[in-house]
Amino acid sequence: MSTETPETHDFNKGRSRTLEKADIFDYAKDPVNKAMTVEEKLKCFTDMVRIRKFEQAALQSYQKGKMGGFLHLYIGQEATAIGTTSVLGDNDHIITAYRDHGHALAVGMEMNECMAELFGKYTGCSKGKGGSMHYFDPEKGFWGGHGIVAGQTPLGAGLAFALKYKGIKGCAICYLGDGAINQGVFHESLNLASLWDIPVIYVIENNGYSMGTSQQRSSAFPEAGLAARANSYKINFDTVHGENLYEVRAKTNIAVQRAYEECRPSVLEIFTYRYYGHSIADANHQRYRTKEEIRHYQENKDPINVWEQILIEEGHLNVDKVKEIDKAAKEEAKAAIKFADESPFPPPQEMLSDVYHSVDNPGTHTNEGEIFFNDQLPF
Amino acid sequence: MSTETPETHDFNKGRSRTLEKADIFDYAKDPVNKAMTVEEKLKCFTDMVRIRKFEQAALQSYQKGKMGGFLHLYIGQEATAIGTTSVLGDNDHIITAYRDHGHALAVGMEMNECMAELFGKYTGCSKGKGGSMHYFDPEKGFWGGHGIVAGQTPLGAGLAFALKYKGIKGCAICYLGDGAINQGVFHESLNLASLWDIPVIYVIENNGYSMGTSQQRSSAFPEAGLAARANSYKINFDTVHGENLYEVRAKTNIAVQRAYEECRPSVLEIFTYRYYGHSIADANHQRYRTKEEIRHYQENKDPINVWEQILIEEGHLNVDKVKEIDKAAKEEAKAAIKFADESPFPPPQEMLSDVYHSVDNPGTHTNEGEIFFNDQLPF
Amino acid sequence: MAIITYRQALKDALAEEIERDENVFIMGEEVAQYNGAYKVTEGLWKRFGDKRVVDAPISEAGFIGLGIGASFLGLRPVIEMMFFSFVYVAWDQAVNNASTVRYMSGGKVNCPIVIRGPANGGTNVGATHSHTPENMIANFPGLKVVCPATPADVKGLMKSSIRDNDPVFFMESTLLYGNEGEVPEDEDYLIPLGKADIKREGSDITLIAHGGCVLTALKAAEKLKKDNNVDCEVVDLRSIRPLDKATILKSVKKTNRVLLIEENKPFCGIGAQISHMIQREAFDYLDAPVHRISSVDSPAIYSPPIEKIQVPDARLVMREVRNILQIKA
Amino acid sequence: MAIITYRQALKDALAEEIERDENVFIMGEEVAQYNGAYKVTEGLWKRFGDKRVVDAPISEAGFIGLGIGASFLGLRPVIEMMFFSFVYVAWDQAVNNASTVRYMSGGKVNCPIVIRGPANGGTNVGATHSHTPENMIANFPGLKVVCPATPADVKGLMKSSIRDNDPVFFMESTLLYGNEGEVPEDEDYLIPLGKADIKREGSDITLIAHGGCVLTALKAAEKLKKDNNVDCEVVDLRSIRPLDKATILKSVKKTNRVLLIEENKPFCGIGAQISHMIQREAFDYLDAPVHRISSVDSPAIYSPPIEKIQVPDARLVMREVRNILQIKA
Ligand SMILES: Cc1ncc(C[n+]2csc(CCOP(=O)(O)OP(=O)(O)O)c2C)c(N)n1
Ligand SMILES: Cc1ncc(C[n+]2csc(CCOP(=O)(O)OP(=O)(O)O)c2C)c(N)n1
Ligand SMILES: [Mg+2]
Ligand SMILES: [Mg+2]
Repeated sequence: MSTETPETHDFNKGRSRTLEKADIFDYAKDPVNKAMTVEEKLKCFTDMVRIRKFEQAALQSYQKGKMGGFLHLYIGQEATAIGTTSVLGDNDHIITAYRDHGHALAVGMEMNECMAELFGKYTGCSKGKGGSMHYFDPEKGFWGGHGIVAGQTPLGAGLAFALKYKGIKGCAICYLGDGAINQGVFHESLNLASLWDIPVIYVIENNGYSMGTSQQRSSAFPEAGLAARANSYKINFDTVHGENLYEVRAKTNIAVQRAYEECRPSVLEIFTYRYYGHSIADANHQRYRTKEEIRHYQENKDPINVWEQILIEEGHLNVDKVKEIDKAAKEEAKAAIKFADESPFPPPQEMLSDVYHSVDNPGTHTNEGEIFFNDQLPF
Repeated sequence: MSTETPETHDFNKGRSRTLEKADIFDYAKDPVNKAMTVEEKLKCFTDMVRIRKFEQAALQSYQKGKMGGFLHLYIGQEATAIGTTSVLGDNDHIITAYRDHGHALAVGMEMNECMAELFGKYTGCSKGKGGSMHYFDPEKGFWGGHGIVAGQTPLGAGLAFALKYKGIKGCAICYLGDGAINQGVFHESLNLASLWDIPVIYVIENNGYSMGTSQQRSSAFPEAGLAARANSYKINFDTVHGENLYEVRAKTNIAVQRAYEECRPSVLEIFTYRYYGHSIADANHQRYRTKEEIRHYQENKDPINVWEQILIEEGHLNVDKVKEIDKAAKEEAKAAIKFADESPFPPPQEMLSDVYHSVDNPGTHTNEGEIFFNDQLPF
Repeated sequence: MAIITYRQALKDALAEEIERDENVFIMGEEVAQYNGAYKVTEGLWKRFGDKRVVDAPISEAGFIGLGIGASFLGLRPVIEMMFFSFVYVAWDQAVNNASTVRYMSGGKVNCPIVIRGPANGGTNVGATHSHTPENMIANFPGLKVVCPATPADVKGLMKSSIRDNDPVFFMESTLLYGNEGEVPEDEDYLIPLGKADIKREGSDITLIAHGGCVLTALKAAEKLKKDNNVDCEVVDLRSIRPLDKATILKSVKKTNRVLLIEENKPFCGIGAQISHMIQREAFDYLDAPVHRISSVDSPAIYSPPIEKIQVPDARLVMREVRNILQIKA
Repeated sequence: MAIITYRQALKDALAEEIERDENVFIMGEEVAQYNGAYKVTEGLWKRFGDKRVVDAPISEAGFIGLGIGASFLGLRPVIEMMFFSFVYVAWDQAVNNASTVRYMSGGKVNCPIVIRGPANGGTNVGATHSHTPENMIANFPGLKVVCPATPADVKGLMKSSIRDNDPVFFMESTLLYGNEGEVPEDEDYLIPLGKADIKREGSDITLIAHGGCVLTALKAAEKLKKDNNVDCEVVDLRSIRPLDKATILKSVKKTNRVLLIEENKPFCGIGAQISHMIQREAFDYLDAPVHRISSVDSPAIYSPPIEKIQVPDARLVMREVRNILQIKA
């Protein structure tokens, strides 16, 4: 169960500095969790299952040659996306890196548009233009999906800056990986966020590795914890057991309230784990980590299992209900594959739309002249 | 005198967190200072005076229209360049930003070549190609003179990396300003330096302002001190009263020994002050700081005065000797102006040399074809 | 119409747009309390306060990225680069994020940001500070690039740029800031992006330039008229992307001879693109190959008298025009 | 001569130069223990150890800058960009520091660094990951740019690049890594930078390309021979800067017709520069304007079948050749 402190055989000794014992019952008693309805609790469960089934289906489709490029699976980390977004309100926004399917589904994007995007179809959330790494749904407060490591970190500060500028009580969560913290632009963003009191929350999803590199090999002073880099900027930070949805919610909520009430940034480091390789191309991920390590996480710290146990203990879930939810998610994913498969590819001319607002909305700009410089077109 | 703790009316309250009382007699007793010969002590004095006279002469020449572009004066900060470099050995290297005249003279570059560079002359240290911000003298271990704020910080790590790679016991000092610490690349450099045990010493010359911006307005958590950002990377750091040459030497020497013996980086924050504006273009520098503040530093914390007092108390210097040193430095600067004035400009064809090693050294590379793409040349 | 400087015209445009649209704000190093390194924003902080005129720490990647993110939610940041050379430390944010986000989101995200500042050599600040990256920026589909030469143009184009819903890189020149000219006072004085301006009509040869080189071309044209009775047509591109192909081709078809003048380094500079375009689309109208003057192909040299000739000057333009027209000097 | 892959040839070049010169080392993300994201460095860490094959954290500006600084003291770093697109986060270090330091020091400082990695689209990784910045890099005097297309070339050019005393940007393609070809085993097999290679002789038209587009051109040339009995000459530039102007002009003067093929985005792409140069220096030899094929002028699209035609393909090359030669398809 999830209550134990991280064992010494954890993948990353650097991060196993003593955390206070994570007591699920304590976090369950946190007001933000106590206020949860049964419906909400089940929705969290369902949504975590949906992420997993969506990605399992996507993986199968990839293996059948239905898509190209990268596919970075989120499986194992589901409680982070679901837990953090489940405490957000209508004026809050999120932005993340390329491992973005979980966040997309968490904010309510449909499996259909997400799967179609992977298939490169016109019905995809980005019309097939962005692909796996570049999902977007601004209407649901989801600003991508960004391929360059840490490239989203100042953008996240910018979203939060805009809220403050407009006098809107809200916040932006910007997710990044443990490897991303070594990019300079993240530090520039932290400095700006603190200096200017920007209501941004950086969530470091520490899954132990950046591709094949553990924190000890990429980050000086890993034993302090990665979130501790916030110290230099007088930003509040905390560490979170990512397998425990109650804990994720409780600690995210503290940061959200800090953003709302004090307009101050926060950094959360959420300990989590990815079961698959870095991406579909990372076939040899057992070179840098052991089977035992993977099994340890799957058996002891699986976010869906942990939440399932909690809800069973609380009497809101039983084995049959779990099966039902599983089955529904699987079918939803299957339907999404069918949808994606049957959708058309974008017409070739689509290559040249969505490049400029002024081109797509003639008459709304004072623009003339040539904007594209094709000597000839392939279509 | 320099022994007092920074007063509260210091320009920057953020940096006035309590420093231990700087006791000059303690630092005087530091082995590295006790080992100084009278000659060495006088040389430090003379060299500080030389920097000041050189720059005063340069300023006058600038006002007479003898040069163009920027001129960032170092006056007020002399003990940093002289103190830090005076403890270095033959295998050590330095690199700095655009405020580089002091460092250049400190490592032994001649006034003539330095002045000629300002005049854009062919006899300048960079043949008139670099200008004020871009002095170089690799033979003296001086690797520039860099115009982009913090751009030199990974280069400094690279110099030290090369020493370690080659098995040479040495270090590199990389100077940067208080404004430069907010550039991401500095943080990347700190992480690499610590992670890989690189013998680099970052010296933050904290003169209170980056152009017209104080630390409170540019750096989150200034009350922790800027050097404290080293904490995140488990790098040893210290703060230094920059007006006291003994203290600068003693604390630099600790960092140097750490580099030699442990191959570990250090960060030093040296409190100092520039008397002139940010550059020659910064005519309104009294908009962001008061006359009183400037006078306070000049009267109480002038590095040359402080050192003069010490040497007089130690019996190595007297008023006549000071006058003599002053006069010699003035004359040296005057001669440098004459030298610069009488030197030729580079011939126009020089525009195209020193771009590529392969062009300047035909036969040493396997290169063919066109490397320059001028449709026509102005000469 | 008032006679004001390029700097003043720019400032007026900024002030008017700040006044007009509460989403417009200016951000950059020393833009507020210091009044701007080149005084473009002088007085704006006093007038509009901290919210609309924001001093940023030296972290260009951070605050450009922040501006891009803020623009997603409808703000219209105008970011000052103290020198355009400094955009290189923020290159990924400026070109990769700003140019791709609309596309990768299938049109769901807009990025109405203006990044502005001087991009010129010739001021003896050395190689690190003298870059002219308009060619590189215009290489990115998704970005717009504007390079005004006169006070009137800088005003009308800045106002259009701020109101534009795409990312605009607005490239000025420290050497132009002090120049004076007539500028319309109309608060809706908008010059369309992508519209070139024929700054001088002529029939013997077309000189095409942008930014400071327009003035160099005009100076050479006057002198050529006087000395050689040559009538140069001077086309001021004003905007690099969009580009006014029609005006360029029309002029070339009239004069049948072209000299491109730019401060860009030659390899893949703006002139290369325009040269290709002209020979491709007006091949049969050309009486001579397209000629081109750029900065000398080396890093910017410091030495003041040498840098003077490293960038295009009127003398060189005249020499080259005579060369093309086969006139003995 | 052995038949090996492009990847293997590259690896052999790296291994031989590491062996030959103790100052050579490789640094980059996942290059050591992981064997390289694209397996170019596979086995090198095991063979040469931590000192010579260095895994770096994700901080490209930091470790490229570090490599540049280390090169000042005589080391010869070979820095891997996992994708060349990632050089944008290190742009100031890579282009500003590397290109200016020799000049600004009056020739006192050298920077013998190689920055290498794949720079290509066509692999469905989206706009952020598909940049081809060879044009921008070659814009900087002080830098060299090499773009090899074949296993033999990648070996000979990498060895020359590592031994070169100037900064070399060595741009590969993930789509070429698996291609096989004959490669000389000579440990001093050096191909000069700046020497183009005529990969196919022909008399009707000159196709000029670099990198992956060379293979596209060759494929189109074979098909055109078969279908239309057209003899295309295919010039593989191999190196962008230095550039083999003599070979280009010689071929153009022979065939009198040119088609440039590149994966660059069109505005100020490599083709623009070469087109300008050709019309400028061989104007009277041209029977038709210089034609050009580039990637379609939009950010790289993800959708696999659409991205396939966004980058130049043989079909389009054939269409354009027929168009130039006025052959009906
Ligand atoms: C600037 C940049 N450098 C390198 C990469 C290649 N890359 C993509 S993901 C990744 C690892 C990132 O690890 P982490 O931040 O821990 O996130 P995770 O993949 O574990 O979610 C790397 C090196 C990139 N996309 N961008
Ligand atoms: C990347 C970059 N941004 C901005 C500048 C312009 N600039 C030059 S010096 C300076 C202030 C730097 O202050 P600090 O680091 O404290 O050094 P100091 O001038 O006080 O020695 C600024 C903003 C620059 N040269 N490079
Ligand atoms: Mg990770
Ligand atoms: Mg300072």
